[in-house]
Amino acid sequence: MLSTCLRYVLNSLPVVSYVILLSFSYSFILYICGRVSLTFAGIYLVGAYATVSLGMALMGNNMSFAGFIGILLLACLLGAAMLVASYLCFERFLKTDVHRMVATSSLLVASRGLVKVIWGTTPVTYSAPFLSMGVSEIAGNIVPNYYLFMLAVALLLMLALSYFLNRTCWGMRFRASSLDGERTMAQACGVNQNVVTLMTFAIAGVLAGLAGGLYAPIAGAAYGSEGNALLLAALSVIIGGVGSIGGAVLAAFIVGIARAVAAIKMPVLELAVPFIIASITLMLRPFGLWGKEFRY
Amino acid sequence: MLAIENLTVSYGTEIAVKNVSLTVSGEVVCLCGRNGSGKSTLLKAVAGIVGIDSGRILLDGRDVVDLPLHRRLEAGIGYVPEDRKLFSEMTVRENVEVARIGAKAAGREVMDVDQFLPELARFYDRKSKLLSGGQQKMVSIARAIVASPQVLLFDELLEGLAQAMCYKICDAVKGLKAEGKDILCAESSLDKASLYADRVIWLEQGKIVAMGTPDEIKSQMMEHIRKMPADRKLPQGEA
Amino acid sequence: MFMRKSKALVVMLTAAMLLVGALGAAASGEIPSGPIKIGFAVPMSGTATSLAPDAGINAQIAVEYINKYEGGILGRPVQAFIYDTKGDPQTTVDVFGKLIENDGVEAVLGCLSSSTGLAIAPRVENRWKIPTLLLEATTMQMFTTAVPNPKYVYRIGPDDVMQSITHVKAVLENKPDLKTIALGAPDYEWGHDVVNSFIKILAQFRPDVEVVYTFFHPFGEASPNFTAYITELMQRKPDVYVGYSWGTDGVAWHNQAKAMGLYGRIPLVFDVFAGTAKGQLAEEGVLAETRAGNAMFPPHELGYPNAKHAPMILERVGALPTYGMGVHMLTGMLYLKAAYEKVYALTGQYPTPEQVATALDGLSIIGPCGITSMINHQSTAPGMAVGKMHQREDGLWVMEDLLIVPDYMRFVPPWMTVDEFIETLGKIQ
Amino acid sequence: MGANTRTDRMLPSQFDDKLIAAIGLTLLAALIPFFVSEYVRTLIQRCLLWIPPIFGVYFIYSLLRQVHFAQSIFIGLGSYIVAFLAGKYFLTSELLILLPLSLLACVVVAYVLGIFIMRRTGFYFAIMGIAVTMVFWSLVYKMRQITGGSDGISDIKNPTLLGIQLSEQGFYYICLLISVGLIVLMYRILHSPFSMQLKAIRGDLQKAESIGIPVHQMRRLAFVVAGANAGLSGVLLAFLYNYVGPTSFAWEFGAQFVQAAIIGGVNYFVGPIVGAFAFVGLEFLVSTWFPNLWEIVIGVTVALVVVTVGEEGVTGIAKNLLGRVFKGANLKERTYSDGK
Repeated sequence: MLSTCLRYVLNSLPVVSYVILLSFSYSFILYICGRVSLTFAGIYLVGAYATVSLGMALMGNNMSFAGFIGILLLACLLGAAMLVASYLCFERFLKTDVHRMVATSSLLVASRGLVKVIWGTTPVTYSAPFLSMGVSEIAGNIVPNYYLFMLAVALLLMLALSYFLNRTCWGMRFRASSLDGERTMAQACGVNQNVVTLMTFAIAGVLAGLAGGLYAPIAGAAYGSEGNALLLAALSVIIGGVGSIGGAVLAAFIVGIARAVAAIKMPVLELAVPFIIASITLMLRPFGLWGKEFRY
Repeated sequence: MLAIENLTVSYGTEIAVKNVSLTVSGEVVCLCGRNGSGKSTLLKAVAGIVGIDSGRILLDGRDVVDLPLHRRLEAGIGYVPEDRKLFSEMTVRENVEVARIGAKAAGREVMDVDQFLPELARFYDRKSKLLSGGQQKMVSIARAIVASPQVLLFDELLEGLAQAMCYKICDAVKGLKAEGKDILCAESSLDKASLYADRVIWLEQGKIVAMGTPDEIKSQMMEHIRKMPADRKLPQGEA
Repeated sequence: MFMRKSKALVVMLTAAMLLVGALGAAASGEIPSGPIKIGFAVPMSGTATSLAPDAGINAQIAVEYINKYEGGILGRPVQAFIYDTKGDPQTTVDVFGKLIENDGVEAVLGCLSSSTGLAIAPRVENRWKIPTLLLEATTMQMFTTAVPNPKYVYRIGPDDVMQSITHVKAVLENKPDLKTIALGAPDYEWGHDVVNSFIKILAQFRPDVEVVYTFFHPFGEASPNFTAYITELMQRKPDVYVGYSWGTDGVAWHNQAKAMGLYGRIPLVFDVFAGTAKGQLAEEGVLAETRAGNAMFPPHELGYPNAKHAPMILERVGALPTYGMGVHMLTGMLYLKAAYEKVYALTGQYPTPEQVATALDGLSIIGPCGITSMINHQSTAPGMAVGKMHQREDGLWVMEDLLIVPDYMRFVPPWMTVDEFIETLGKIQ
Repeated sequence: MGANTRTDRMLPSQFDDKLIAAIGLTLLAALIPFFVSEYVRTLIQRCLLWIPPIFGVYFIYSLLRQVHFAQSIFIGLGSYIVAFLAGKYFLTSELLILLPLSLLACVVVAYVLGIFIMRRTGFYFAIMGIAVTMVFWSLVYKMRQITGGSDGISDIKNPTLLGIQLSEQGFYYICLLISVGLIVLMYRILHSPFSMQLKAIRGDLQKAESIGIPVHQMRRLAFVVAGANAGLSGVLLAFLYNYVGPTSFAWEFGAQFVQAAIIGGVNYFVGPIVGAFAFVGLEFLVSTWFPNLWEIVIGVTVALVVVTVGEEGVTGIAKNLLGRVFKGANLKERTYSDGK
């Protein structure tokens, strides 16, 4: 029994890790800057393709762990740079949320088109990091070590972010200018809002790029994967609560495990189950399981 | 010393502050007037929250008009808004820390807040949204003074506070004045202003109409206020 | 379905009449100058690209090939109009409209997913009356309920029953002593159909084999996690696993199954679409299908006809796709060319769309991978083949030990329903 | 056209120039099938049928400032009712039965869904719309025995009116009639006290509730109005293509109505009409002009339009360009003027 439960948890790990990163990427911008920005899904796509392309070009079959970490870091940097650029050149001119939603989703369409022009729509894959890490056996369940590695990276990053937000000077400034802070007062207290916004977008870019990079060896980089990433992230933000790190982790586990259980026990519901959970959450706890009430 | 010269502020076509000049130097000056007379706007303009149309704001002879909002504290302007505006999810200590860090980063010396607001020490680790109105006002003041700014702007300092709290806060203001700060306040009630202000400036439709000690203004203005029609509008084009 | 015998008669009669007509009017045959316009309505965006990776590029390659190596159609170069259907049935209808009414194409190739094919087929038959070659759209509904008596609609690609027979045969050949089997497919209509017919046909040959697990994973979800299915599959310990995941699903399935050791633990794995993507995707010794006589052999090295086509795809797309979009398109172009030339040879006149449509039925051509015929409005490969994947020293994955199931084993004869045909299968082995 | 005589009676006389423009456009639309090929007519018909659901989005946005992603539920509902009754389990293809029936179904479903969805606002409302849409989608997708799963239902008969089989031309006029009728109806609703009240409550729900306005009831009614529009379109779209698939229920489909509404321009009453033609017609044409690059072209163009003109949309651009032509016509229909 316990082993079966554990199996569901282990099965859900890859989804859990990438949803943690992606949903926090989305909710971080929403929370700190009060902006709906869907560009993160495009960054996810870029991260995935960058990892696969760099992996194939630089390493081929001679996989080295350090090299892979280096490629992931590059994907993160690329993601951060692109999201910041998107904000500077484009998103900051948008006035209302519905326009941000429409305009950034149009950018997603454009980024998908770009991917098609550059890589074509045949999926590409670079699975050496995933396959070379081997498997371990936990209570009779086989789990690829890469899944544990992914989860560790995601959780460590979340812990680091949590430390940054709650324990450091700059984190305090972020929280002061967040949605339940008061932006003008934060500025009147000497917080440079522009720097905070840019840093927020950069961090969100790192998270989204990393999510794509980490998931690419498992599922390949595929044209159109941004839509799915977008939905799962948005739903997890609803379930977990905007701006909450604990909520992002909790929601990712809920979504991941629910899907893993549904896949075996009730395949009919596998795709619908995150939506059902989100709907129920919205009805019972409108601000998410771990979220704070804030007017939006 | 804070000097305001020919300041004009408008919201779209609506002119809120018209050609106002005043100086504050080591004293507590209180702007009074009816609702909508432009006193809050004047403070916000000095704090940098609203942009100005024309005029100069001189802090010890240096024009601060072009400084962005987040540089004003560093330049020496502390602002306490009307409705407190605390960072509600953060503790009191963190609320004050934000400004303290800003001050340190700017190389300003940090003021000992407890000296002026000894009450504050009791709820340092509580979340600020759980405090009472008076306590929140204290935090808001602490946040403004921790960076030891030369000029302090208090908007509706005593609004909605119990009598005991009023006195505590007035003591704090007087303590600040003793430190040599320039204090500019806005208060809708002359009675409250007379609790702490050295000088009162009466604003009407964005213009200064009278200036003097609280008692002088009281006697001067009472008759005028009573006669004033309730819905007098600003004539178009008057500036 | 039941009209096939009479249709053959019609074809013969028409051919005879055309011949008579040709004798009468041989002198007036004029081939119009300028290029011949052919339309392609293929999904180039949206989730449907999972069905047809790089469909646009493959269409271009097919047209280039025809123009460069086959001399066009009746000497006229082919001008291709390649439009994006977005995989959406409604857009497909509009795209066909534009191709036929606005651009004036003489024939259309397209519709990869069954839904687009179903939306378009009745309109082609009733309104546009232009020879239309569906690429795949393998639903059994197509020639039973949607267009029960087709004239203009043809299909290139096998239907569920044809491919399932091949698959069952291949499994039995490679693992005669199997006791248990598991099947997995993407969760959409084709996946369900193909799994159902596999189980039905297997029961005819080997009623004792137990199906221990069937699952349908989400289809076309671009970042899928199949770990739950793989774990469950390995728990059930089947002798054979037959998997139909493809496109992005296939990539993720292969990576995850390999990492979790599925290929070592299950004695025989039949990854029908192994090797769909660029990069390392196939597994040594795993069975895979060559849909519609495909490029995986690799054909250009084995001396197959149209040998220059596969290298063109290798160069432009970077892989020899098992799911032979390009092969289908080239096959379609070759059928059209043959039909035009046949009518012209018979009549001496430039053919009308109706004549081309009639001529297509029963036509045999030398396709990219050998001789293939259009029987009952459906094109077949020279036998569908299943082989073992093997990576050569140069890195290219090829298929070995090909099992080719001949046509007579696979075709539903006109006098039988599908179910009746399946019932006979057990008897003819 | 019947619609015109009705508009005559329903619109007050001070809108004369608007009325003339409306009648002119309707006449133009009525004459178009004589001059264009069939596929252009089908495309125009599709644009016409997109207008009502976009109006639903526009309605919810301009009155409540909410983004309504759930229109595809009602499109799908209307379409599948047709698919079952006029296709799979053929009973009737009579428009006079199917239209009221699906209208009723949509009203009931919209009312029930509104109880849950309309309690939320902003970001939460938008996501809840998507979530509920996807639940519907997966139900339809998975009940493959009944709905045909991903293959959908293809054998839908052509519609009849009073028992008479409609020609394609005739069906075009039915679509035009219903589309124009719904536009006029929306105009009336947008200028009714009901809309004014909705506008009044959009600022602060709790305040409005505390002074006794049945806030949730009214918001639910707004949702029903939007849903009913989409349901009628769904019926006609199913007949137009003789095909219904689960993509009718997909959230991307619902999101397209939002995009079209925004591109059309939410400051103008004609915004949804312009949006429908710009989004469906232009997108189709662009995707055939640049089959490989259309995603980039469309994506960047839409993003730039939204950035540069914002709420004015394409209508705003067109108005500036054609300012002289329409001088005095006062097309502008501000339904709100506040900032965020």
